[in-house]
Formats: sequence, structure tokens, C-alpha cells
Amino acid sequence: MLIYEISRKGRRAFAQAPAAAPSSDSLPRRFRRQRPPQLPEVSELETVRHYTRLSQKNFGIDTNFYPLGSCTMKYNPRGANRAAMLPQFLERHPLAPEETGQGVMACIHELQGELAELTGMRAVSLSVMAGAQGEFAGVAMIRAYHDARGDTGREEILVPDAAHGTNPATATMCGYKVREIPTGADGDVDMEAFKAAVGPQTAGIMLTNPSTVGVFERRIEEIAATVHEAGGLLYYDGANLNAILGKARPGDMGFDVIHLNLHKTFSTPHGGGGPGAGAVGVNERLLPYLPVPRVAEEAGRYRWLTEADCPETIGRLCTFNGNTGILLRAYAYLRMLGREGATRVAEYSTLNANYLMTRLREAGFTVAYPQRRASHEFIVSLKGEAKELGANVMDFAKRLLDLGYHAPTTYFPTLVPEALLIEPTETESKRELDGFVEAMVRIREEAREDIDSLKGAPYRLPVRRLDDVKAARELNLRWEA
Amino acid sequence: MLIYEISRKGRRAFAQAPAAAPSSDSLPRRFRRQRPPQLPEVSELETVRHYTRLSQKNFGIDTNFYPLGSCTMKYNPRGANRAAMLPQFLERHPLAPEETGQGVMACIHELQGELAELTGMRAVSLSVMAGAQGEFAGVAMIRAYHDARGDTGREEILVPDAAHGTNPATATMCGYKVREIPTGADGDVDMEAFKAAVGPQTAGIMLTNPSTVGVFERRIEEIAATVHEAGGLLYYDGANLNAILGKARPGDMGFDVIHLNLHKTFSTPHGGGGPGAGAVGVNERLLPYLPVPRVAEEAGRYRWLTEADCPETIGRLCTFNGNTGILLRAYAYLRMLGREGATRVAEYSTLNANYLMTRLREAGFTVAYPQRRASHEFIVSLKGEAKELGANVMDFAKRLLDLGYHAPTTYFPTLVPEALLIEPTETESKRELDGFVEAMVRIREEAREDIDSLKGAPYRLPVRRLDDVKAARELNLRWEA
Amino acid sequence: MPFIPHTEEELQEMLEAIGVERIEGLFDEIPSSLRSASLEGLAPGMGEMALTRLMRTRASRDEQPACFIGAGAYDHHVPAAVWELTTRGEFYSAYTPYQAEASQGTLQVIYEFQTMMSELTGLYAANASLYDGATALAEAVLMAVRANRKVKSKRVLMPRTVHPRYREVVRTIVANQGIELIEAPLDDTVGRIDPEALGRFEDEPLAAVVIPQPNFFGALEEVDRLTDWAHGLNALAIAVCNPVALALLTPPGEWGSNGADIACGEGQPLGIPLASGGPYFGFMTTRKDLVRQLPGRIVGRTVDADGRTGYTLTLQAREQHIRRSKATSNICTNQGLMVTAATIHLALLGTEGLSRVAAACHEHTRELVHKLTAIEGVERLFDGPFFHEVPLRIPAPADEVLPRLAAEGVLGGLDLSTEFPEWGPALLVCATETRTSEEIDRFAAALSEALHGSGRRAHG
Amino acid sequence: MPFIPHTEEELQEMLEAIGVERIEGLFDEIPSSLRSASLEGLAPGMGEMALTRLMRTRASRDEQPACFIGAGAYDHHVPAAVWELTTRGEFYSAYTPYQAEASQGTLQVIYEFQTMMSELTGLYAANASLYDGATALAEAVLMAVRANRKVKSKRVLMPRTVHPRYREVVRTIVANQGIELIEAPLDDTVGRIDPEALGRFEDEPLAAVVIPQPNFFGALEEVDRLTDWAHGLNALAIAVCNPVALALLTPPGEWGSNGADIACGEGQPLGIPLASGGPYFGFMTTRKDLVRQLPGRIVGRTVDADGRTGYTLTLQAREQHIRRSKATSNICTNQGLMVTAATIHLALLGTEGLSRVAAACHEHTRELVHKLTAIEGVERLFDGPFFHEVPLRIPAPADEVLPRLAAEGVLGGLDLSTEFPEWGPALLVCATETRTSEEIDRFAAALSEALHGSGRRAHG
Repeated sequence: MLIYEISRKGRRAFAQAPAAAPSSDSLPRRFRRQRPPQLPEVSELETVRHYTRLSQKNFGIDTNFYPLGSCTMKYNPRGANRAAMLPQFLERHPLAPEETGQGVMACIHELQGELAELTGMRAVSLSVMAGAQGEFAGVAMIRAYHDARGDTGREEILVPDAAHGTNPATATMCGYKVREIPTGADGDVDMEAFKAAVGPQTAGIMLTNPSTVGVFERRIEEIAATVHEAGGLLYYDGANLNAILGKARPGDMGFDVIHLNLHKTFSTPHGGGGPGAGAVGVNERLLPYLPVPRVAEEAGRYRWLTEADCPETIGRLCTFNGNTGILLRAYAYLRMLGREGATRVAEYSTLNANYLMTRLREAGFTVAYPQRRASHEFIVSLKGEAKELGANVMDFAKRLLDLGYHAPTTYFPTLVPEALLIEPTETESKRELDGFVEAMVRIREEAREDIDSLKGAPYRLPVRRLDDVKAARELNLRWEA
Repeated sequence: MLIYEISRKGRRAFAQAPAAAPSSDSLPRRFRRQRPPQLPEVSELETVRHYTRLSQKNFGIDTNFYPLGSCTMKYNPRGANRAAMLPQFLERHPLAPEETGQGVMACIHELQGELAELTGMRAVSLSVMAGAQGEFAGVAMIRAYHDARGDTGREEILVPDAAHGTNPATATMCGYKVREIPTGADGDVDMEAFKAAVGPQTAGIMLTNPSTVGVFERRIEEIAATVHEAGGLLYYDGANLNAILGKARPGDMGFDVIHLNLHKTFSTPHGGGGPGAGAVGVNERLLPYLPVPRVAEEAGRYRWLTEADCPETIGRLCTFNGNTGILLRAYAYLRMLGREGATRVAEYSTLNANYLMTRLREAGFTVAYPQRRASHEFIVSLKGEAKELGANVMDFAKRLLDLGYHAPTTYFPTLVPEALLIEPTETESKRELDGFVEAMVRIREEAREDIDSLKGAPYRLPVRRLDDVKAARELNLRWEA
Repeated sequence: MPFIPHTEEELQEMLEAIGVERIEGLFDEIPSSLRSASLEGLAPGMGEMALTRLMRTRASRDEQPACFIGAGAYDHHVPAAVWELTTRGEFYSAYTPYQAEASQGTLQVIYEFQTMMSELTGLYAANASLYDGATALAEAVLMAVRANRKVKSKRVLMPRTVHPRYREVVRTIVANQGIELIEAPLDDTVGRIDPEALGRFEDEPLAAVVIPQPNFFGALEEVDRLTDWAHGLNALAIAVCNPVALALLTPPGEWGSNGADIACGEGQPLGIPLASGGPYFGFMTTRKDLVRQLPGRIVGRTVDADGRTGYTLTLQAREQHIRRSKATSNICTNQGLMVTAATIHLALLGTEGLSRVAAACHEHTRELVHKLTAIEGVERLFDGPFFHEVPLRIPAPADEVLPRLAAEGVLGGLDLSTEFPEWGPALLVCATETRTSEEIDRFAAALSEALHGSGRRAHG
Repeated sequence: MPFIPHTEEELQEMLEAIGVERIEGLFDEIPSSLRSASLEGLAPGMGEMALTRLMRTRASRDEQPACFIGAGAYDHHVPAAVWELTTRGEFYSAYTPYQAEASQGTLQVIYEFQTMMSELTGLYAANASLYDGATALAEAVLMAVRANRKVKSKRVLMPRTVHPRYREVVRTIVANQGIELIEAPLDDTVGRIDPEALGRFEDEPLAAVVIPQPNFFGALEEVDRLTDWAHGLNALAIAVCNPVALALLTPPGEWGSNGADIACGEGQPLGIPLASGGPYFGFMTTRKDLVRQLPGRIVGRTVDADGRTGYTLTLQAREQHIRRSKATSNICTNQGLMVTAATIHLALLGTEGLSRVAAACHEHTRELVHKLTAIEGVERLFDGPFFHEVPLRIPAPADEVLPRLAAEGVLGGLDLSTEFPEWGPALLVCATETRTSEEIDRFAAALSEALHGSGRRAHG
């Protein structure tokens, strides 16, 4: 039932709006709408009841193991939420004088520094609002760098074929052509193809390391040297930083610019699809181009660096200063982790992934790169199950939901057939991992015994499999009475 | 699964305790325990996940219509919760100097005054922690009053046979004998029996008005006069105040002492069984005996009245000052209601009860006192359904749960056979009431069609009917490994 | 109409169904002489926005300095997850779990809570909580008198080392039931009961002996000897404990040769905010064979019609809604939401975490005592072991010193001289795990200044 | 180990299963040259207790005075229920609803949100939100250029009455795609676009025209004429709106003869805290026939295998994870949690509530302007109708006046002279429904004192 279906015309049960409706006659008639917008007319209790019940229809980290590959669904500390929602933080206007924001700016400034330290970059800007915006900022800085040098013939960005879709989409948004680099049989970049692709037309390369196939790109130093030699720059997609936090740093690998997803590695909530927060970090070379604003400290006082301070900046990417509330959560999390805690993130997320991969392999599932260490995630290919039992990735995914596990990422990366990309994260216990293996084995059993029944899953959720084709063909995007 | 079953020995996943264990060697060995207490050893994520999932197994007002008679399960405003949980309120030590508590004491002082106004009493004390404690305080004051006058021969308290069990239990705790007064066929006190029972042995009478059978005691003034003439006092049980808030006042009816349940009429949360908060109000006669502490105001400064100020007080009933956090919620609620809002509570709770009673009667159910107006609640007797269909109160109750409605109060009051005491409250909409009628009709249909199936309900909840006999016979009150 | 959902149209439909013209008609059974006039003492209603503004203004008056007061309520860290979970609507807005099938969340929480309390106190059976520490003790006294089959007495030994407020509350509650509270003295060199001095209470039968641990002064009682002494007289032993201290101290169930019979106390230290004094919760546990005398709600494990494990209220035959005037108590609510918080709090801390909290409290208090007693004229009132509270003698009236400390942002403890004037000016101080060394230093500096600084007043 | 659940025993079991001796062995594929040294720039970890103390200290530095700044972010009352529900773990800790069956909560919320945005803007199709108002406008510009089949131009008219920050952000984002932003001037008597002065932009083809309502200066644009003018040139009309104002103002879908084609704006006024600038959310709606050009997530209604209604992400073929370099945008997150809050906020307010908020903002701003312009030398910069913001000329430099107001607990608006020096000292002021008459009087008194009080400085 929709909130609109609970609504009754003329219901006025709020303690939430100004008591009386002041006259707005001073607004000229020609600007005023004729028909009021139709919003729900419900009581506070009806609202609370409706959304409480709706929330219960969701899986979240707080309710279920959620091993969604490449999304780093780790525990979001409640202490970080409370800290970020202190009234003084919530109530500050973004254009209020800097004097009223020294507390929040101190947090942002320290976070800039800590992230630079963790990634080995020279400086970090936090005024980007999501990972994809961080990517955009990164590639825009590469472009600004070449442009500033008058090096305008570089039209291509190299992107591995296994990369996240945002990488090629971003390169296009920045006016570049995309050239895809194939992945070798061992999961690393195909070096021969890579070297053949690099040239004077190369503006840069976008890489994730560990890569989206879940392994560490071992020849990263050689890749970096090759690109730099050709005059290009290296962009690091931070989606998988969780795997190497405190263990290896993009800056040391030769990357010139990075973005981070704070909602992944730094455990801010995913919120049903955002808000996230990006961070972009650069080495000395790209420093002038960082997006504004950033926080600077001078003699214990914090102030915003703007266009006036950074004339070569690529500019602003948000109305104000970025997703401050998310930055505060990341800051709180990182302070609780500290030096040792940061390294443990990589250690235990890698441990969990390798353990789960081992257990699934022992249970007879096919792992995509069995000769490699898993990073914080790994791929199971259900090609065999699909062929022999008729049970594909979607069938396993839907049945996992029935058994209380959120599905891993499905059909990605596309170069592995029937791929499940599995990322357990460090905050899950061995008990959950063992339970997941049992569930996978059980589903395979069920496929053997009654494939039709399996194809009907899920059975225990608020709805069964949804008709996506109907949704797209007979578009219904809003309620109508 | 219990939190203890998730526990693993040696797990230390907290950011919640002091980092290192300081030595406690300075505690002499003979005082120290040999075996540490076995508490769960779980991570923060496991804890959050466990209790989030557990919470989803509850019905609450926030999820379901909850027409539990005599419990006034109305909406608990979230704004009141937020107000009461402001950090400065939460962090104040109860023995901190009064100077650091002027804000909270101002709220308590105003609440004392507003409740006195609403009930027509001379003064109110809020240092009682629950309704039953309010009852105790009330009867103890009656005792103190007689004792102070040397009137020590009064050994009996009169209690209607339909009264809440707390009434006779309280009278006993105060050292009185209980004499029950029968209820007349019209739901009012049987006046003949009542008059025969009143005498020089009568210390007082405990009444709820409207009474527990859901009707207004029409001859209350005559009752009051009779008791007072005999030298006794009248005690008002405020459980049903919601029905007459702003419409009629116990003080005007002749009551000498009252208690209120703030978690009922004033909408503080029930919290799975508390905490509630009581209030006791008295007329001039009993003023000296009010429990301490109370807040007094002098020249804009608030201070606690204690034994030193009130030498005849019956004393203290709590370690500190009562359930302050609950009082703040009641205060916030009452301020949002205001003068008009308070009266509307009675109006719409009475409207809802009479409407629901009418609809159920029209649907063929038997109402206990059909010739009377319902107050904020009323009784349906399922005697007919039990006899003709074999479907008793418990069967209806359990099946209601399946259909998404919390059951009304069952088998109370006991003088009506197969009683369902139904209290919809003013915060429920007509839609919910109509849905409840439909559910009742549907269950009666189901009883006709398949009584065995009905007896198996509930089917859709986390558990089916529980074996209460086994629970009591084979006592298992704690987990053991 | 805040919180009331009816539209005008619905109102008319409903009135028509009932057969009255106006809502007013529904109140026609109330005699007109009783109809209220306008409620002039009440202000008009305000919206949530205005209410929020009002409450924040009130709250901002009450900014709290660093708290070194204990005396029955303690400033512990409460993890954020505790109240974010506890205030979930399904916990917050549920009632007593009468319909067990629709209340498994609350019921399982209470069962887990009972297990935790049983572990902390070393006694099998816990109830689902009582109002607060003082009323829990009152109920324990009533229970002991009821339960003691060997000694049909109404005399209970209540030492002076029990919190004065607890003693007052017990007196208020049991006074009308003919129970006599005998005050046992303390040994004022060590601030605890002197087991040697109890002989004079042996002449008349005692139903029960109350034994606090730690006691009101923070001192550790000789609980083994006291328990055995009580049992020697066939009296029941009632323990009053701080639950955080029980992470380190011998649990009541193991006191003396046979253990205490009933344990109770204040649950506030387990995740409940100070909040000017409430809501808190009292806890109570007892031996298995006394469980039918235990007051309050009790949850038991059982099975459902399909044999699945489930939880339900049990032993309800003891309670007022069944037994009426013969009930063991008139109690009908527990402090459910507080118990939910405490259970989550204890799960988050775990065995090791609670021990660390307890040890940190002890160590911080040692540090505090060390630094304060370095000030001239400040000394411990008693020798002997303590947990996390200590009474200190000071060389100036407490009611002059405390305001000066408050001006420096320090709540410098409880003024003992009101209750115990015989010891002269004295403060009962406490430092939990939340007090930092910086705050302790601030306290010491402010106290030194107040007593000996340039601005000090003369005193006798 | 905060947040990591492994016991030592489990660790050993897991390492054994994997076949390595130590965790370190799992990193043996990382070249040793790349292994990080110690992270000396990071402090050691702190517990939640210390963290909470730190953050509260930081927050307490940032106490906020009465806010009369608007300029794209507005201080509205947010009902308590909004964030108590929004931070429920099931909303807070879920991801993008890829597995629709396990995400019906989030999906239905978005569907309801889309309906609300559609109602407010008068256009059929809404997306599930974008990052913020400025990026929503950038995406709208990109979309319009993509969608305009009649005019194959990359020129977009961007008036100076659009928020300066929005113009900057749009420039940053579209710069690399060859899009040209043409700045249209404003009529500086009324502070809005002069429809008469647009003739000179008619010579070259325009893909789109951006029309703010209310504009950056709070003034109401002649949206009907502007929309018809754009359509006359076959340009698409992009509306940038304040969603609270839309409770009262003509919705973009009804502007002119045929309505605007795309509406977008900042969602912050719908229940999102100011929070120093984020997270907020951008909204965007469009005509049904342009829906396939809409960027971002979109939720559609459908049925499940049993024919029951359900909700799912739809039109995913537009998105980057399918289309890669040919996607309509690189966007992959929306601002889901903010949308959840906004949906609950709008449900709580309802049609009447939102109108009251809008009307109160307008009235409070009128009161503010009335009282401030009574001060000598303070006058409106422009005539003409406004919604809830007004630029005022003041007879002293704003950067001298504002700190003096701040000292009196008043944030006296935005200093306009940085962006618009041509008008001399000026403040852009705003009074939402949360500003009281008392605060407005305080502002007036402080401004009067700052300008003409005994302590005033000389000025030219």
C-alpha cells in the first residue's frame, strides 16, 4: 500500500507545520498555482507506521550479510552517525562565517590529511559528492594538466575491459575517447595489448588496484612507468582500496590522481543508494588543479581555499562544500580505527575473502582465478551449474535472499561467464561466512532436486521475482488516483 | 537464536570499552570473583543485527493497530522523544546542584500545574514511577490522613469487582482489607450493595471513572457524598482518564486523591512494559501527605521540596526524583496538545470507541452494555461465538495477530464472559477501525468454515501458539550452554 | 488537530453511524454539573517546531560540568548503538508482551537480560526488572519476609551503610505492612559493617539481613562473614549490588558458604543515562527454589505448537491481575525499555568490556583520591578497600566549597554532612571511566584553590 | 579490534583452511617495493567514548546564531519523526536496490518520492535524485542538449539570475563537452530576467534556456513568457525551482502554453539539515516523452510472479553499468537516504502543511523586509514580487556590518558585494518559518545599532 492510498482528503493531523496559514495574498495571482500539489494527507502515526513497515521490507547490513562485490558493505558504526548528527553540526548554514565552523572544518582538514597519508598522495579535496564525481574530477584534472602544457593531442583514455562502467562513462564526459585493454588469463592487464595501446595519443589510464576481478595488479610499477614515459598520467579508482588500506599506497604505485569512495572503505552508510562522498587526491604535479573548496589551516584557524587561492583549479563540483555529514562519519570512523585499525581493515577483509573463496572452492564451486590470491573480493563462476543443472546466477541470487543472505554482485565483471563477485568485508564473522557456504551448497542441492522450484525463488520475501520487462515497457513512474 | 548463541569466546570487537584493561590488583583478592560473568562476546555488527532483527518480531503502535483495552495505546510523538533526549537533559546527575537543573525543573513544575488543572486537584507530585506506585501513594495518603486524625478503626477499602487487579493488591500492601462491590446490570456500581458496605470501618473507596467496563459512573456524586459522609475518602484510578480529558475532572466529582498513568493518557511510550510514570494529585485535605520530592518555584527559581518542607509526607517512593525522562515526554506532549488539544483527546477517543462499538454491533457481535455510551473503550462478549462456533476469545485474539491487528485485552473484566476489552484511542483513523471490523467478521466466518484451522492460529508470526503450561512447569528462565 | 487523523467527512460518517449529531452528544451520560469549564490554566497548543525550540532553550540552561558525583547514579559511557536500537519503534511503542506471539522481540530480550543478571549475580532466577534500585530493595525485603519459612518474623536488619535514600524508600513502602527495619551501625574506621558488633541483634529472630556491596560509601563489605552470620540465624541474606562492580567482585550467589538468597540493585550503570534521576531500573535475582516468591514479570522459554523455541511471560499466577488482593506485589509494569537498553549495552561490552569499565572506574577513583588527598587537609574518612567511591574529609564546609568547584566546571561530589553530620565536612567522590586525567587535575586544582587559594574564606 | 569480530581461534582456523601461516602471507602478490611503511601521519585509534568527547567538543565550537542566510540552503523545521525513521538500519545500511525483492522498502519510498516531485513540478517523470541542486542543473543542461532533436546546438542560455554557484558548477561539468553557456543579463530594477531584452539571443540556435523560479535574488521571474519564448526558438525550457515555493507557485509543467520541459532544483528544503552544505539532494523531473533521456536511477511499478504489485529499478539501459562509455551520465549513486527523509517529510506535512510552510516563509520575509527597511539607509535593491529572499542595500560595507551582527547572535544574510560589486554594499536576507518575530526584531535592532548606533564607524 502506498502512502497515497492511506491519504484522505482534508486530513490535517500535524504538529509539524506553522499553526495557521498566513495569507499569501501579496504573491501576485499570476505566479500562484491553481491546483495545489497532491501530497499525502496522513497523520503522523500513519506516516510513522507506513515507513516503519516499509523499512522492514529492506535488507541492510544491519539485518543481513550483504556480500555485494565492489560495494564494501561493512558495518556502519552507530557512534559515527551520532557524532555527525550533533545539533550544532546539523544546524550550521554552509554560507555562515568561518568563525562558526571551526569545529567542522577542523574535522575536514584532519580527514584531508589522513586520507593523503593513507594513499600516499600530496593533497586531498573532499568537495566531491560521490565516487563517480571523484572520477570526473580526476579525469578533468588530467585534461587540465595536458591543456596547461599545451599538450592537446592526447585524445584517448585507456580503460581495462573489466573496469566499472563509471570509468568509460567518465572519460566520455571529459571529452575523451575510450580504448579498452583486455585482461590476461591470470587476471592482470594483458601487458602486450597494453603496451601496444600506449602512445602519444594517450592522455591517461584509469585503473583499479586490486582490480575488479579481485586480484592485485602485480605489474603496476611497469604499467606506471610505461604510461608516464608516453607522457600520460595514471588515475586510480579507489573502489577497492579496502583491500590494501595501510598495506600499499596508490601514490607509491605511481598513480598521479585517485578518487576514494568514503561510503565503501570508510564505512559511511550506503543509505539505499547514497549519499556517498568522494575524495580526490593528487600528487605534486596535479596539485594546482584540485577542485575547490578545500580546508586550509593557518595558525590554528581554518579557512576555505577557493578559486581566489587556486586559480588553476578545475572548479567547483557542488553548490557548497561537499557532503559534510558524510565526511564527519568517515572522520569519526577513521579516528576510531587509527593507525593499527586501518591496516587491520585490509588484513581481515583479505582474510575473509580468501577463506570464503577457499571454502567455496572446496565445496566444488568454480573460482575465476584459482591460482591467485583473492584481494578483499573474488569471483565465482556458475557456468558449470548453469550448464549442468540449469541454475544460473540469477537463480542462486534470488534463492540466497530467501535464505537470509543478500546476493553478491551478479553478472559482473562481464568477462567471466555467470559471475558472482563476492566481497564479505572484514566486519563479518566466520560464522556468517560458513553459513553462506552452506547456503550455496544447499541451493546447488535444490537445483539438482527440483530446478523448477528453484527458478520460482524467492518465496519468503515481500514479493516474488519481479517483471522487469513490464516495468520498462509499460512505464509507470508515479501513482495516479 | 540468542545473543549467547552468536557469542564466541575471546571475541573482542568493541570500540565501546576503555582501550586497555587497567590493573585492578588494588582490589583485595578475597573480594574478587573467581570466574568472570558470562556475557555475550559479540561484535558491534552482530549486536546491531541481532537486536534489529529481534525488534522486527514485535508489534508496536508504530507497526500495528493496538487496541489493548485499558492501556491507551496511542501514538507516541517522536518530537517528544527527541526533546526528552537532548544531551543536556540526559547527562544531568540527579544529585547535581539545582542550579544545573533549572530547565528540567521548570518543565516538571509546569507539568505539575497542568495536571492539577486538568484533574481539578490542588497539587500534584510526579515522583512516583508507575501507575501502581501512584495507587500505593494514594492509599498510603488515605491511611496517613486517618492516622493523623487518630481515626484508626478504618480497616476496609471498597473496590468494585470489575477493578484492575492493582487496586485490591495495593490496598493489601497498605495494610487494608478489601471489600468488593458488585457491578449493576447497567455497568454502574450496584448502589444498594455499595451503601450497605459503607460504614465507620470504611477508610475509602477506589474507583475508576469511566469504569473498567467502559462506561461513565453516572452516580459518582452520590457515591462521593455517601463515602464522605461515612468519613471515608475517594481514590481515583486514572487509568481511564483519556476518556474524559478536558470534559470532566475527578476533583469536581469529589475525589480526594488520584493517580494518573502518564504512559497512557499522556502518550509516553510503553516500551515493551515500561517505564511508565505515575502522577498523584490531591485536594487540600491530603496536601500535607504528598510524596516527596516535588518542584516548587520561588521568584523564578525552582527547587525541590523535601521532607524538611513537608514533614507529614508519606515519604519517598524512589531513589531520586521519579522518571524524569518520561515526565519530559509527557510535558512535551501536553504542550503540543494545549488547551483545545486536551479536550479533543476525550472527544475523538470516545468517538472512535462508540463508532467501533456501533460497527461491531451492526456486524452481529454482542456488546456488553449496549444501552450505554461507550467511553474510550467498550466490551465485546464472544460468549455466543464460543458456544455456537467453538471460537473463544483466545482464538479471535490469535487470529487477529495474523491479520495484522494486535489483540484487544482478553478475558478482562472477568465479570463479562469471553470479554474483549477494546480501546481504539483517538490517534487511529476510521480506515483502521473499519479494517478491524472486517477482520473480526472474517474470523467469525473462518470459525464457521473451519474451526480447527482457526484454533491453530497464528500462522504468520515468528512463532505459533506457545505452550504456557510447559513454560510454568519446566521453568527455564535463563540460557545455559 | 495534532495526532488526530479524522477528516471532517469521516467525522460526519462516524457520527451518523453512531446516531448522534455532534461529538458532544457522546458525553451525555456525564452529569452536567460535572462538565469542565475551559481549561484556563493550560496554554494553547504549540507545534513541534515551537516545542523543540522551547525544550532546547530549557535544555541549554542545564549544561553539565564534569561530574564527580556517584551516590547511586553513575556517569558511564553509553555506546551510540544502545539507544539508536532501543528507540526503534518496535521496542519503544510496544506494550507488556501479553500476546507472546506478537512480542517475541521484547520477550527474547528479557530472557537474555535475565541470563545476564543471573550471570552477574550468580543466582539462577532474575525478573524482568523493577522500578529502580530503592524499590527493588523494598520488594526484596517484602519477598524475604514472605519467603522465610523458618523464621516467622517481620524484623529485617538494615545497616547504615545502605544508601540513605534506599532506606527511606524501603521505610515508606513496607511501613504499612508491619515490617520493622533494624538499623545496624557501621564501623567508622573502615566505613563498613563490623561483623563483630552484630551479636546484639541475635537475640530476636530476623527474617532477613541486607548486605550492600559496595556500600553507600564505596567500601567493600565483608560479605562472606555477613552472609554466613545471617544464615546462622536462619535469616535470608539480601545483597544490594552495583552491577558494574560485579564484573570484578564476588557475585552474591557465591557469598559465604551458601551464597546470598536474593540480590538486587540499581541497573542505571548498565547503559541508562543519568537524566536527572530516571527512568532507571531495579534488578532482582534469587535462588531457583525461591522463584515463586519473586515479584514482577518473569519470562520463560518454551515451545510453540510446531515445537519451535519461543518465549513467554510465566508464573503469572503470582501477579496482581490474577491474584488481586493476594498478589505478591501490586507491580504491573517493569522498566522494559531500560532493560532493552541494558541488554544491548551488556552485549556490546561483553565480559571483557564490562571488566575493563569496572577496572577503569576503580583506577580513576584511585587516581582521584591520590591527587585530592595530596591537598593539605584533605584525607580519606575511612581506611579499607573501595570500589569507585570514597568519602573525603575536607577542611571547610562542603556547602561553601562545592559552589566554588562548580564555578570551575566541576561537580565535586556529594555533600555528606546533611546525612552524616557527625563526621564534619566531607565529600563522597567518584570517578568513572569517563573522567579523564585532565578533569581530575582540574578538580584537584579547583579544590586546592577553594581551600587554600588566595580567595579562600576563613573557616573553623 | 574495533568492528572486527574474529577470535584468535577463528583466525587460526581460517588461515589453516586457506593454507597460509600468517595474514601477512595473503599479501604476497604485492611487490615488496610497494608495501607501506608505518602510517605515522595517523593517530592511534580511540574508543567510541573518546571519539564522542572529541566530536562534542568540536561541535560545541560551532554553536549557531539565528540564521537569516538563504542563498540556496534554508533553515526549515524538520519533524523529529523524519530522521528517527530515516536512520533506521534497514534504510540507513542498505545499498542501491539491485535486488529488488530484498529492497521493496527503498524502492517504494523512491516511487512515492517520484510521485511527490511529479506533483510539485507538474511534470510526469521524476528520477530518484541527483547529488545536489547545482549538479542537477548541470545534468539538466546535458540532458537538454542530448534531447533537443529540433535544434542541434550546444548553446544554452544561462541567466545571471541563476545562483552563481550553480553557474560555476555547470561550467565545470559541461566544459569538456563543448557546451557553451550564454549569460543572459538581468533587469536591475526588478532583479529578474527582462523578457524584452532577449531578442539579441535569437540569432543563433539555442538548445535550452534555463529559468530560475524564484531566482537567486528571491524574485519571481516571468516564467510564462520566458517559457513560451524558449519554445518559440525550439529551445527546451529548463526550470530551476525551490520545492517549498512550489507549494504556492505555478509548477513548471504549467508554465506558458506548453510547460517547461525539464525541472530541477535543490531538495534540501524538504527535511534535510543545513549541515554546512551537505549531503543534500538534487531533484529532476521531465515530460513523459523525454524520460529515456533522464539521467540517474528511476523506479517503476510492476508485478511479481504472482501478480502482486512491486517496484523495481527501470530503464537501466541508460546507465553506465550497462552502457559504459555511451551512458547518459556517469552517475551511479543517488542520494537515497536524503530522498527517504524528504519523502517522510512531505508525508508529514502534506499538501496543507507544505503550503503553510511556504506562506509562513513569505510572510516572515515580508516582516523582515518591513522592519529592516525602516532603518535609515536600508532599502530594497529591487522592486517586484519575491518569495522568501530579498537583497537589501545598506549604507556601510557588508563585511564590516556582518561581524557586528554576528556578535549579537544574528547571521545577517549573504554579502552580495563579492559576486555583484556593481550594486555596492548589499545583503541577501531570508526569513523562513523558523525565524520568530523576536529574532527579526533582534536583527533590526542589531543592524540599526551597527549602522547608526553610538559605536558606528564612519563610512563613505
